[in-house]
Amino acid sequence: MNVEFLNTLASVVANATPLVIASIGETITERAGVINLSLNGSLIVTAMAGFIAARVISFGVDVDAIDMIASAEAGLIGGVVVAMLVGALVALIIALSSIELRLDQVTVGFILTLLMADLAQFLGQEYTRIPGPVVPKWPVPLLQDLPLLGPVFFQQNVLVYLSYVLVIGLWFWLFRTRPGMAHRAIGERPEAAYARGTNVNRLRYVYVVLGGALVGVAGGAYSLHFKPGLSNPPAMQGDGWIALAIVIFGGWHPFRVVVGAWLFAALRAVSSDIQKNGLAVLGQTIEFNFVLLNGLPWLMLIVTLLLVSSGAIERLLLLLPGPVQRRMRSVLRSDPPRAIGTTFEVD
Amino acid sequence: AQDEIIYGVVLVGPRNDRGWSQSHFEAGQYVEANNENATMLFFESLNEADTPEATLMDVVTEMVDSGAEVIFTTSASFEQDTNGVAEAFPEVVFINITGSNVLHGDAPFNVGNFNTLMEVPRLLAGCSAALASETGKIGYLGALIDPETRRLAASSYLGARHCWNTYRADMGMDLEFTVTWIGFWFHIPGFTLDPTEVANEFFDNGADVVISGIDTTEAIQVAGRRASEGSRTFAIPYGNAGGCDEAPEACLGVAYYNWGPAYLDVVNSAQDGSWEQSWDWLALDWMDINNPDTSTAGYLRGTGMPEEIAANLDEFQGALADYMSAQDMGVESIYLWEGPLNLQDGTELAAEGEAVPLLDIWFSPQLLEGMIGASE
Amino acid sequence: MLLPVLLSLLLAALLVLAVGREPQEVLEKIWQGAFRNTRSFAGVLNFWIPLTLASVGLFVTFRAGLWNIGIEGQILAGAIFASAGALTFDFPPELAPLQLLLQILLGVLGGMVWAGITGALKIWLGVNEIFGGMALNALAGVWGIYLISGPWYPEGGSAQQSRPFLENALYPPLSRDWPVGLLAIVMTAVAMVLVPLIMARTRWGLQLKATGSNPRSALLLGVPTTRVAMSAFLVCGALAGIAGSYRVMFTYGSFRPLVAGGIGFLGLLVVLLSTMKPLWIPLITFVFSAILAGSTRLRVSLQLDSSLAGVLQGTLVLVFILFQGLRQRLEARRGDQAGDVSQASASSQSGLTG
Amino acid sequence: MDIELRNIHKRFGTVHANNDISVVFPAGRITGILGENGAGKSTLMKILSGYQPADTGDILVDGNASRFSSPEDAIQEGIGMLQQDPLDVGAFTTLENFVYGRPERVLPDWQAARKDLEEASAHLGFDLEAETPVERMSIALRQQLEIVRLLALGVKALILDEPTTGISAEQKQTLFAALQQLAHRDGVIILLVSHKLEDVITLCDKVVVLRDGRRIGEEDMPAPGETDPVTLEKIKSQLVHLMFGQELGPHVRLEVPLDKVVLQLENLNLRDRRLQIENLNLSLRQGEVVGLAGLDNSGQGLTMRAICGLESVSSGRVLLEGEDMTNRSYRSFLHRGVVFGAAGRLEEGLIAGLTLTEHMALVRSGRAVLDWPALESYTSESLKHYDVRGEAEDRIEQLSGGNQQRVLMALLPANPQLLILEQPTRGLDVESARWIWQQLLERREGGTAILFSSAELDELVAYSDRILVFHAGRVHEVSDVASTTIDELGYLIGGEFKQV
Ligand SMILES: Nc1ncnc2c1ncn2[C@@H]1O[C@H](COP(=O)(O)OP(=O)(O)OP(=O)(O)O)[C@@H](O)[C@H]1O
Ligand SMILES: Nc1ncnc2c1ncn2[C@@H]1O[C@H](COP(=O)(O)OP(=O)(O)OP(=O)(O)O)[C@@H](O)[C@H]1O
Ligand SMILES: [Mg+2]
Ligand SMILES: [Mg+2]
Repeated sequence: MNVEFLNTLASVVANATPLVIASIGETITERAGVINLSLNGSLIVTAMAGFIAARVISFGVDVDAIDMIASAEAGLIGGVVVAMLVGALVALIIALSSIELRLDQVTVGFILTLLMADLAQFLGQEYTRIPGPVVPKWPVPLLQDLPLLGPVFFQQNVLVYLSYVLVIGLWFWLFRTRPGMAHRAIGERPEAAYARGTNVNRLRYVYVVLGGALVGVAGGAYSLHFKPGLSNPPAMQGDGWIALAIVIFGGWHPFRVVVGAWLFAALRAVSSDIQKNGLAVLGQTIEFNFVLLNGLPWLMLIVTLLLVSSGAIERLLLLLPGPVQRRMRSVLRSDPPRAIGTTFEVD
Repeated sequence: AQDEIIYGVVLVGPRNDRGWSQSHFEAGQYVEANNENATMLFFESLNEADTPEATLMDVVTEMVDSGAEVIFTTSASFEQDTNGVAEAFPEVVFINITGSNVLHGDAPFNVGNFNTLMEVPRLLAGCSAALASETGKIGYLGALIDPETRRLAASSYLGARHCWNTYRADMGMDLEFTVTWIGFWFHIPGFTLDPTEVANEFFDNGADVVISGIDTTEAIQVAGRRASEGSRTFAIPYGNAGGCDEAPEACLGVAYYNWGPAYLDVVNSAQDGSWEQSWDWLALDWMDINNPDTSTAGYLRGTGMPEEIAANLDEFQGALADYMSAQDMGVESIYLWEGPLNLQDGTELAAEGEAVPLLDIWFSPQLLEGMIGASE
Repeated sequence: MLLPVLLSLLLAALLVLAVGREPQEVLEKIWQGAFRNTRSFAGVLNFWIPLTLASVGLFVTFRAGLWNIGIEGQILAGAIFASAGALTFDFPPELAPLQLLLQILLGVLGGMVWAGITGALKIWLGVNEIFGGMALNALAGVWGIYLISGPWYPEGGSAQQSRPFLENALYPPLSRDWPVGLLAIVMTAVAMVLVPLIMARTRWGLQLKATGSNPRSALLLGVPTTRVAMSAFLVCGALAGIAGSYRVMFTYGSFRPLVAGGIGFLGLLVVLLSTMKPLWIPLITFVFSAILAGSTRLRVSLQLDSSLAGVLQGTLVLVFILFQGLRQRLEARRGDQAGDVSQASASSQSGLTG
Repeated sequence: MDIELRNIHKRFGTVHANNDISVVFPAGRITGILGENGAGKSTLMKILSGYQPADTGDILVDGNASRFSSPEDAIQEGIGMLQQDPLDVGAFTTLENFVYGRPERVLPDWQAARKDLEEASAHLGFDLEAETPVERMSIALRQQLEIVRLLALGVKALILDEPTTGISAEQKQTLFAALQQLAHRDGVIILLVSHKLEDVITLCDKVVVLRDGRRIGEEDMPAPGETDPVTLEKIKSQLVHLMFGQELGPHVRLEVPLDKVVLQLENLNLRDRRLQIENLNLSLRQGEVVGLAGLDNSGQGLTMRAICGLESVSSGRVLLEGEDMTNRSYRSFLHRGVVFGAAGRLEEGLIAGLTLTEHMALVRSGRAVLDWPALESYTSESLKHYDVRGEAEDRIEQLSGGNQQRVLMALLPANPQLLILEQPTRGLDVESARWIWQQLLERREGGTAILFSSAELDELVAYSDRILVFHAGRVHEVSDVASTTIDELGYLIGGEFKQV
């Protein structure tokens, strides 16, 4: 396998990282029965907040400053923290309006999507297109030397590793721990959770805010590494919607979610590769109009959702042998959490 | 003791995009700095997406209302509208950059166009890319495809090819010059390719220099990030003299515009009523290509440029200047837009020894033979 | 009703102060920018027309319980189709009205096609309209960029717009001092009066409401729910198509890939703000248009970023919606209806899977 | 332990759901709670099990007063309730449901839990399979799981709200056996809320009757095994009298002459996610009433919906008066006077947010432009006729369940060809159920054919001319209902077709 190809794979994994983190955050939220539709806006506004915080900490408020007043690490950590807080704050608005005010989550989420995007541009204008601290690459000792796996997965930065941890962690949490059961239960059947002594609405606050905080991390990941700095229009514009779709494609299961995210990132890589080399089918290469190629990811988005709604993915279950079926059930199940989008009240 | 003059600058992008729009904004500031009687009005991000509620007509109306006598409409996307607006305000002088209506003769009398020989800084950019490259692979981050973008990409290629063959023969391999078009002048997320990802791909696939042909600075960002991670990657931003600032250590140089002097001429001549319609392909100052008061475009070397290549670059630049300035500086003179040149499909553009006429360059129908990438 | 408006105006004022500007100065500039003279007023109307058309269309889809986020794409598709007409036809002057009509119809068709696809995906294939819509918005944009860079590339020009349309391909302006398409105003006025009337008085309107509230029950009560949902999409698409045609056939006079410019999204906010009371829609759209168009002057003289207007509108709607919720909760508290544990009340057509 | 309720009061707005109720539940006894719809049974039980607080009044457990602010509290005190629709999580497996809610560590000890589950269910003669997802299990099994779970939490008083609806005779026996064992051997207090007099009589030691929120009587039941029909009838009528303050005359079947064939099914094959039905044949005549028996999700629902175009038919034909209507849309059936009534009222059938007039307008007006005044008065008329307690401009969700059911009746066309009704009397008390059937039988005399499903075996036996019994997609026809006992039917439902 040649090095260019490994590089490309590594880039796909890297480019997918913010999507993974954001979709995992949204998965946490939706598993608790709440939709945070504001993802697109949240990502943009948290990217803005994270970058400005990091920039100000490392370089001071002067936007023309070129020498640091504090270490890049300090700036980066501060940036991620601020991004998390902002993401959590936006999510809190949704939690409050849904739990306390019984407002439609989709409505509030949509308004926030637009508002946050504009807010980010408004507050960020002075800080666009200026350099700031960038999350450095950090190859994992030992693991980085693994053949194939090493270069692709373990010669990345901490954010990428964080995404691995989140995926596996969330899976373990949801399907192996007792509080994880409560987490799923409040999204599936809050009444049952309540009957078992779970404080449904308090937990919903917790998970909505937590999910929002992760969306914040994703936003920070963009402006502090993957699409460094701020720009107008924001470079991650639209990814929030893709992340939301990935959650559905992922059947609210962390493993399927991460696959979905990598799929999209790969597709983007492919569509610009096709522009250069055309698409090789059975020997002869087909040339594509390079502009139309940019539509590919969006077609893909529709197709993946079709796969889910047509139950195609779930049908895989039937093909599998019994014991495997039982193992794979939670992965291939595509039903949304039953109580998603609903409010829960006692008396 | 001249009377006050107000002039307007209409930008298609944000004034701090570190590229095209910023260079025009700074040109406006240059005028204010050099003509104490002149005051600037400006309007940024005038495009259907950022300001759906305003057309060029609305903005110009407001500017004229506030007393503007000269208005610079700084994008080819304003070319058509500028004509209409100019008819509505015959007493105001309009300059559309980089239109060619005046050339075609279908512009009102009060419209002027100008452009500059960005092709030359591009030759230098291409050359330094070739000189700095260790892998012999150079990526060109293209915008949308039209004659302007084709001729700029082609110039970069000519510069690169020349310097590669002249100074890097020892490498013993052919230069690989690949163009990827993102689909528009800047990144419209979801509608165009993402320049950040395209730049990453160039580097992933072995390129070590990426030349930017778009309004914004993703190329230098990515190069800088990778350099900070220890890999040997460079970029050459485009448009604005400050282009390197986002990652100086990874910046070979920047091919930039310096519209200030031209703006000043127009404002002054409008002030004393001596302005006349013209379509100018503004010259550079061959003696001092980076002179802010005399050269309308330049190539500023970046702190990231390995000094060992400087000598070769100087030599090439000198030879170029010798030809362009049409006066003998005692060095051989080189003009790369010169036969034998073939278009990408093999048809001949210029035969052995003959130079390509400026207008043929201006309306470049295709990329050149030897470049990898789509011509339309 | 009034309180939230006042509060968000206060927020707006604070925001303006925060960026070091005088609120009432800003207000003045906006007012002058919008109502200084007939031409500036025409500028307001030129934005009001497409915004109102889109909002009225969205009122219909909301009635049917649909989140037609795809409206941006529908406006753009309308613009593309209308432009196709404008770039092909060239009828003799005496037939100019016919050409205009044809182009508008093409616009309508374009909007309907795009809405139809979203609808088909939603209704027959179970792809939630929010995501289908988002994807189709982007696809329309990609298509637009393709057209100007390929088939509609203006010879010798720059690939950022089609060649300008000929005189007879444009909505005729009312007069030199009133640069606004009379025909378009008439169509908008008709739509904003007729649509609410139809909603309230006809069986179709009732069936829409029924389908929107509970499609399964509606079906059992004899409502042709799929037909009804689809019709909602198509009506909205048609209106969006007219809006798109106006953008290219009057505002810009040539095709540009981003002509939709977020008008559709703004329309969604408008309808949310109207709390489904259709008579408010044209008023809200008028205020929004005045603020936006007026802010052009603001930006020339005071250099405020274009996003400010967006921030203000967003805050306004958010605060308003939150207040609404608060009021309802308080009323509910007063008329104390204790709920029952075993019935968690659904507050939204849950789930985004379809 | 034993439990005493003292002067319990509970108001919902104007409704006085529980009015000064005092009652004692001694250990080791099975007590039945009877009462018509809205009598206050569920409310009382929810108060006792911590789902709702009482306005005033005391709950004494072993003599000392306790207040429950949540079901959890109640369980702490040893009181647990089994809701009619068991409160479990469908996406969970049996084991997960069992573990969730136990005082476990963050990482549960799955092995131990599994052992407990299996032992407990064996102890009560249940057969629960740890790994099956609950959403694939029948009501009966889910009840068993819930009972096992509650007992494992140390519950000493078990409340069951209408547990015998929708389970087979066999499952009912298992359940009752388990309950008796729990009460009489383990000394658990059992409270049984039910509308089914037979069940109450056979299982309970005593019965408490509520009416309009008051406790109006208490009856001791005969020892289990009492079979003398006369005594049983006597007790029944006493209870009915207590519940409704009046006797209900016995329901007499009147035979209507069956006329031409309306509906014909020719070896119909149906399939959905869960089960498939093969070669279903049926012909239904005008005025004929056919009941569909079976546990929930055994195929009745699928069949009824497929017959009127709401589910797709994979092969075979559906003939309406000889015309092939296979896989036509529901509306085309509707145009031919075939109307489907679903079990859930506000979920399927009525539209929360719409007024009664708007409902009527939907079904009655064939005109494109609506004449609201006319519709308004028309609606008021029919509301009177069906004595619905509600105004034409009320929104449907403001009406009580019983009245919503009446509105559904009012929406039906005057004389439909065929009525397909899913559990038309679900959750209604004997009296309201009677009223509904009057309405239906009137139409039947007008020649309407009726196809209905029900979880109440006695209802099926009482009103059907023929019964189709569904079990896991297999269908068994019972042609002479008159000579079929409820028990026989119960076994058929359980799948023992051989026994008959
Ligand atoms: N749930 C229902 N119960 C009883 N009758 C119904 C019901 N729904 C519809 N009907 C009757 O069945 C017929 C079909 O309904 P509907 O009015 O939608 O058909 P329609 O008037 O032909 O409408 P369209 O013109 O759209 O076909 C009407 O006569 C209506 O009164
Ligand atoms: N959460 C509530 N909000 C308002 N009213 C309620 C609520 N719960 C019960 N009620 C009213 O209190 C009265 C008693 O209701 P309850 O459910 O206890 O009756 P029930 O005996 O269980 O009837 P059924 O046999 O139908 O279950 C009814 O009039 C009911 O409408
Ligand atoms: Mg109809
Ligand atoms: Mg009850």
